[in-house]
Amino acid sequence: MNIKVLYFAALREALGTPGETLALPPGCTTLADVRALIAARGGDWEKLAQMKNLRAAINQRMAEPSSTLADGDEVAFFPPVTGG
Amino acid sequence: MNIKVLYFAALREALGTPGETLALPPGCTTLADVRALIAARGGDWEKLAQMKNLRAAINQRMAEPSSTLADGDEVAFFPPVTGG
Amino acid sequence: MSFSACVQEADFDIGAEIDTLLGERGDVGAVATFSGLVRDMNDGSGVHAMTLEHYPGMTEAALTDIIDQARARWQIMGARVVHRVGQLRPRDRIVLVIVAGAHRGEAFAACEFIMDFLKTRAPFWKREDTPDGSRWVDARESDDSAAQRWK
Amino acid sequence: MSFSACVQEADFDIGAEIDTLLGERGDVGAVATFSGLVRDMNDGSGVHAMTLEHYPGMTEAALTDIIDQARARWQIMGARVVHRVGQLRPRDRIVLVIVAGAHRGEAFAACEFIMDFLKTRAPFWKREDTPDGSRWVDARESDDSAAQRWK
Repeated sequence: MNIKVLYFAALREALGTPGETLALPPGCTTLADVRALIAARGGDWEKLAQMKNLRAAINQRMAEPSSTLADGDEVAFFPPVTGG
Repeated sequence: MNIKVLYFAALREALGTPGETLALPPGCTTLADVRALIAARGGDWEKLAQMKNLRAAINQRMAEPSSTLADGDEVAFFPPVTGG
Repeated sequence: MSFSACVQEADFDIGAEIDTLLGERGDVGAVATFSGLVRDMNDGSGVHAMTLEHYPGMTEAALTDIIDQARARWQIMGARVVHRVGQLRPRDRIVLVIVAGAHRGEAFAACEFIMDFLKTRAPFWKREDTPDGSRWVDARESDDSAAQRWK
Repeated sequence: MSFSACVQEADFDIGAEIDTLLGERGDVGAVATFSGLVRDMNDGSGVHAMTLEHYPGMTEAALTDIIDQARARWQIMGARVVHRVGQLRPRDRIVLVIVAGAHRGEAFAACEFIMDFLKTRAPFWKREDTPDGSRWVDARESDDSAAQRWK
């Protein structure tokens, strides 16, 4: 199962990339799983585990850690929003 | 003691006058007294006694029935306001 | 920035009023506005025109007093009230309230407060011309309760 | 009248946006607006410029969803949200919310609701350039509590 992952704002800057395509291993089915998978790379990627207020979206809608993923989904991780 | 009395909106139309100068008899010292004095003329003037929601101002500030008057005061009677 | 109120026959330009109020101030983060318009229907009758009467002198004093009460309650940086009088037609603007502040909570609250008090304390009266003739608009009880909740 | 949201780099004209929203409708009695501006100071540091980043696609969907929630809660006739992105300077306008309805209570409430939810749900992020360098603006807890009170 492949998904697209996007990073925004301070997280994008810290990771040095706006996003990537990710092949999910078997058993990696929720947003929380993907977050742990990426953070496990170590280094700056650990920010995904460390950020207390990390927000996430699936297919451009706000999602919860327990939300499940499907092939081709667009996942985004970002800090709390500060518009307006 | 002389005061100026003004009428506005539906009350002005009903009375057929925008106002008058009034010489107050001894003992007529409050807004309630003036209201009763004018209503006692009978006819359309009784509207001042009949109007449940009559509002009043002394010297262009909202006033209560018990507010007392001084020589030269400007008193106004009017229906509830409907601007905005 | 200033706090001011104006009663006038002429129409007003909302964008221009905001720009004039803000001037060169750089610390304003929030601007709340309210504008009231003449509706073509009221209580089921078509409205052709409306005449707004007021109490010259008291009107300006009442509006200034309402703005002062808002300033005493909330941290706001500037406010502007414009209220039209004379004959107006459906879709015409009647009233404008602008409040500027650092943050939105204060600006919203003060703007709504000023409108609620204007509706119950400022000496304006509306007369509507309908196909059935002319009639003075009755005060709405909901306006009294709107003003009461700020006590 | 319509319900719409727009994300753009260009500035907006509040008066023109209101006129476009209202069109020829004659039953609108109340128009509430909010505009947010770039302040020259934030958390004690001077701000020289600000860059607004967003999540294209999700932003428009989020704004539309917030407007839909407001429509489900209040009797409103039209709404317009405009949010700028890209580089902005102090005193520049950032965001505009307009809500039109028959009466002011609904217009005020829906306008404030849309702003509160925009602040916590729409994917925009501010980066400020100050004399001490560039920094991403932290989310304010007061924005979370402002959104919470509508639950």
